[in-house]
Amino acid sequence: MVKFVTDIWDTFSTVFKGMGITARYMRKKPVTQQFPEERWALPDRFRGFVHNDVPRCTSCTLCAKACPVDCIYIEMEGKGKDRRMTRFAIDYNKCIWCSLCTEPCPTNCITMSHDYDHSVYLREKLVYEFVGDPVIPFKPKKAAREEEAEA
Amino acid sequence: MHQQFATVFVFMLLGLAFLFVSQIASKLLRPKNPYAAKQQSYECGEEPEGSPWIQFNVRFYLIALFFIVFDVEIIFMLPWAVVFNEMLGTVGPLAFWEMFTFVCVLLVGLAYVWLKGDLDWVKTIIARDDDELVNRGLSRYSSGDKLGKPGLGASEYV
Amino acid sequence: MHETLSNLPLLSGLPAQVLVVLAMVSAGGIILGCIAVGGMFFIWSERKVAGYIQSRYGPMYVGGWHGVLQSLADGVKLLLKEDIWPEKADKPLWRMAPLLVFLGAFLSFVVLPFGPNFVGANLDIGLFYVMATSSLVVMGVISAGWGSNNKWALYGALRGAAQVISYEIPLGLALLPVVMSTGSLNLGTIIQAQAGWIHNWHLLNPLFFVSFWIYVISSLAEVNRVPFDLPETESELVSGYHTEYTGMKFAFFFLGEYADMFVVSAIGVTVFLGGWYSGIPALDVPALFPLIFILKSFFLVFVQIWLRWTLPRLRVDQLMYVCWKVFIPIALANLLLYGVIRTVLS
Amino acid sequence: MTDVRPHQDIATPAGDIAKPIKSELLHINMGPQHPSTHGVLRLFITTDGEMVTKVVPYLGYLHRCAEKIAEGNTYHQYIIYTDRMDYLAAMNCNWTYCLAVENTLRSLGVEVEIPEYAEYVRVIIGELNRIASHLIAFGTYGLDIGAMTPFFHALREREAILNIFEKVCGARLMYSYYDVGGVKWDIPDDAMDEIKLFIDLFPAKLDEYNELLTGNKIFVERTANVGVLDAATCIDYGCTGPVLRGSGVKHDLRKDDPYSIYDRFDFDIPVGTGTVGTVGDCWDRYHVRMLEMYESWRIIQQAVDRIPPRGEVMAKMPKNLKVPPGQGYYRAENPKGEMGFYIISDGGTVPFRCKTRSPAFHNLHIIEHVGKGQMISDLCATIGSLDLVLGEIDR
Repeated sequence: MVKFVTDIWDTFSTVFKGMGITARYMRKKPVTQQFPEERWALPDRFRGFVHNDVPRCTSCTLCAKACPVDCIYIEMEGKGKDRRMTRFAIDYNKCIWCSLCTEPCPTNCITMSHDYDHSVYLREKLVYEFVGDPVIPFKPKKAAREEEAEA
Repeated sequence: MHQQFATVFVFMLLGLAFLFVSQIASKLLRPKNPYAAKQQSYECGEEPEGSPWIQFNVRFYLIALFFIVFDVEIIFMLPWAVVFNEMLGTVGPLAFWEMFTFVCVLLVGLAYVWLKGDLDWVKTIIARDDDELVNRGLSRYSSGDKLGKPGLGASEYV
Repeated sequence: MHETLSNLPLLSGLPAQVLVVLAMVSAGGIILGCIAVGGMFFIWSERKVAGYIQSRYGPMYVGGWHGVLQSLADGVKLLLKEDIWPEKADKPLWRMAPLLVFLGAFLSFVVLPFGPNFVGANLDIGLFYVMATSSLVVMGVISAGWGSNNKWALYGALRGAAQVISYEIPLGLALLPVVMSTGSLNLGTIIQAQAGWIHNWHLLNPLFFVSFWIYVISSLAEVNRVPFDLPETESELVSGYHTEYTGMKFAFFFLGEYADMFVVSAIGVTVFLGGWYSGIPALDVPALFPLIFILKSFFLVFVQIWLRWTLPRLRVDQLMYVCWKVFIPIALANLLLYGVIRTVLS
Repeated sequence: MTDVRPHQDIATPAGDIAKPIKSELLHINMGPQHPSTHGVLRLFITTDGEMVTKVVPYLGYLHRCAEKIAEGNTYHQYIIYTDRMDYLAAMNCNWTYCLAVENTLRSLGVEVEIPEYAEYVRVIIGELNRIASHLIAFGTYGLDIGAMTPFFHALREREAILNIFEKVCGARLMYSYYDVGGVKWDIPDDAMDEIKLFIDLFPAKLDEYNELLTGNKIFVERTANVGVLDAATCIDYGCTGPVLRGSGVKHDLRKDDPYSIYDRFDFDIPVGTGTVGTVGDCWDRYHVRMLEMYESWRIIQQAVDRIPPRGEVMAKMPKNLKVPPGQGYYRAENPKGEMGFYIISDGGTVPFRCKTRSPAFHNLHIIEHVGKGQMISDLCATIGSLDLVLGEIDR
C-alpha cells in the first residue's frame, strides 16, 4: 500500500520535473540554423569537395595511388617533352573525403576545398573533369623548389 | 428533443459527405501506379512471413469481460447520478446506500479478479503442442534456455 | 439558430422546416470547417511546440510567419498522394476504418457547448453521447488493424482496443461525481453550475480534484497520446494501426486524432474548468463565451502536446495495471467518498 | 543446460498455473526497416500475442567486406575504412586500428615512438568521441522507450563535439584523424577553447538528462528488471563494454590493460548496481553509459589541464609503411566495448589479413538469449540498451 502511494507520488513528481525542463526549453531560442539562409562558418581544415589546381598539377599520379577508393582518374599521352595530361577527373560518387590524396602531392595543387553542396540529378554529373584540352603538366622550377626548401 | 437528434443525424450525413467528397477529389487528383511490390503488406522491407490473420493470443481477453461488467455498471450509475440530488431530498441517505451496495458487490468482483491475478498480464509463454516449447514455460524475466537452434532459415518457420 | 436565419432578409420567406434544416446544415458546415482548420492548427502547433522543446524551430517557411500554413501544404500533399493499398487487405474494412475514426471524432463536436447558444445539438444526455461516439473511434482502429493484413497494424489495433475500452471506465467514473453534483448530463447545465467566480469551477472544488486528474490522464489514453500511445508506438510497431495507410486515408486518421484531442479537452473544460465562463463575472459577456471556451480547450490540448514531448511511453501491461489497479479503485473510492460526503452534508 | 523453470515462475500471482490458451504463433520480420533496430538489423521474431518466444538476428544488410578490403589497401589507407565501422565513434576505431598497427610494428621489432603531445591529443579526442557515442546511445534509447525530446537534446550536445572535431580534422563523421604513429594534425587553438567550454558546460547538461529521462518513473518502470543479463551469461557470450559493466563486471581495458596514457588519469569504472531493479537490467546498462560520460568528462578535464606545449604530433614513420612478416593483435576500449584488430603481415605494404573484433557484433547475439520470453516492447528496450551499430556488426 505504501508502495502504491509512493509510486503515484514518484510518477507525478518526476513527470512534473520533466515538464519543467521542457517548459524551460520552450522559452529558449533554438540552436539550429535555417540552412540555406544561414550558413555555418567552415573551419580552415574543413574537408569539402576535392579540388585540383590544374596549372600546378604535375600529373605525377601520386594522389591517384594514395586514394583508397580509386576515385581519381589521370590519363596521359606521349612521353618526355610531348607528355600531355588528357584527363584529370574525380568521381565524387566514390570520393570519401578522406584527404589522403592531398598528403603526397608535391605541389599542393590538390586540396580539400570548402564546397560541400554540389547536388545534381544524375550520378554521371558527379564525375568532375578538370582538364578539357590536353595540357602540359606543370614542371616545378628548380629555383622555386630550392626556395621552398629554404623556407 | 427530436430536433436535436435530427441535428446529430444531419451532422453524420455532413461528415460522411465531407469524407466522400474529399476521397473522390483525391481520387481524381492523385496518381495511380500500383505494382506487386508496392502493394505488399509492410513487414520491415521483407516478404511477409505467413498471414497476420491468425488466432491471435490476446492475453487480455479477460479484461474484455470485466470491461463489459464495469461498463454496464457505469450505465446503471449514470441515471442514478443524475437523480442523486433529488433523491437525497426525497428518500434521504438511502439514495446513497443503495448505490453503495451495488458498487460494493462490484468491488468484491474486482477484488476477486485482482487477487486471482486475472488483472495481471499473464507473463508466461504457455506450453504449446505445436512448438518446440512443449511443456515448458518461460517466465517473462527469465532468460530461457541457452540452446536455441541458431541460424534457422525463415522458411523453416512457416 | 434557425430564428437567427429567419431574420436574414434573403431567407425570411422560407418555411420554418426548411430554415431548421438550413440551420442544421450551416452549423454542421461551420463545425466541419472548424475541425479542418483547428486540426491543421493543432498539427502545426504540435510541431512548433515539439521544435522549441527540442531546441529547434519546426516548420518555418510555408505561409510566411513561422510556417503557419505548413499543415495546409501537407494536406494538399496528402490529397495528391498515391493511394497504396495492400493487395491482401480486407478492402471494405480497410476502407471503412479512417471514415469511422474521423466520424467518431466529428460526431462528438455536435454537443460541444461553445456558448449558451453556440451548440449544434443541446442533448440532455450530452456527456453520455460523447462517451458513446468517442468509442466509435476504437471500431475504426480495430478495423484498420485487422483489415490491413499487416502484423504491426494488428498489434496496434489489439492494443488500441484493450486500451480504449479499459480507460473508458475510469473516464466515466471520474465524470460521475460531477454528474451527481449537477444532476444533469447536459453539458450546458454542467457549465451553468460553474457560473460566477473562479472558485465555482469544479476543478477548484476539493471534492472533484481527484476526478479531474483521473479524467485528464484517462483522456490521454482515450485519444492514444503519449504516454499512452501504444496503438501506434512508432518505435515498436512501426506505425501501429495506420501502417498501411497513405494519402487521404492517412489524413483522416490524423485529423481524427487531433479532433479527438480537442473533444476530450473540451469535455474536460466543460466538466471541470468552467466551460465558457472566464471565472471573473465581469468578463462573462455572451460575445466572449466561445472564445473563452476555445482558449481553455486549447490550453488542455497544449498540455497534451507538452506531455507528448516530455514523457516516455508505458508498456502494454503497465498500461493495464494503471487502469485496473490504480484508476478504477481510486475512481470508485472517490465516487463513494463523494456520495458519503454529500449524504452526510444533506 | 536446458533451463526448466519451477512452476512458481510461470504461475499467476495467486499461485495458479496459467492455463494454455489456444492461439497461434506469429512470425514477424522485425527489421531491416524498423525504427528500433538501430540500422538494418533484421530480427526474425516469433511471438505469442505480445510475448516473444524466439528471436533470431539476421545480419549482412550492411556488409561491405571491410576485412577483405584491408587486404588490398595499405596500412594508411585502411584507416579510413575503420571510420566506417563504428561510425558513431569513428575516432576510437581509428585509434584502435592505429594502436594495432603500432603494436604489431613494436612486437616485430620496429620502434614507434609516439610523441607525448600526440598521446594527449589522442586521449582528449577519443574521450570526446566516447561522449558523443554515448550521447547517441542515450538519445536513441529515449526514442526506443518513446521519449523523443532527449534524442534532440543529446544531438545538440553531440553537435558541440562534432564542431570541435570539424575544427580539428575537417570532418564531422568520418574523421580518419588518427594515423599510425600519432595523429594527422594538432588541435588548433579555437578548438581547444571550445573543448574547454564544453568541459564547463557538459555536467549541467548531464544533470538535465538525468532529470528528464533517467529518473522518470515511466522510464524506470520500462527499463528496470527488463532484459536482465547476469555476469556469467555476458562473459559466455563475449559481451564487453557497457553491456558487461552493466551486469556488474568491473572490466575496462583503460584500467585493466592500460594503453596509451590512461594510467596517468584518475577515473572510475562505473558498473551496474541494480539501483532500481536487478543487476544487469536495461536501466543498469543505460545508467553505466550515463556515468561513463561523466568519467570521460573527468579524463578530458585532466588531459586538458596537463597537456604539454604543442609539439610534434607524428612519430617518425617511413612514407611507405611496411610491416615485417609476423602478426599482432591489439584491443582497446571503444564506447561500444572491446574492439580489436588482428593483423597478419607478409612484409608488404598491405596487410595479409586484418581481422576485426567488433564489440557490437558480440553484444548483439545475446539478444537471441535474452529476447526469449520478453514482450515486444521489452525487446525494443533491450535492443536499445545494447547500443548496436550495424556498421560495425556487418563491417
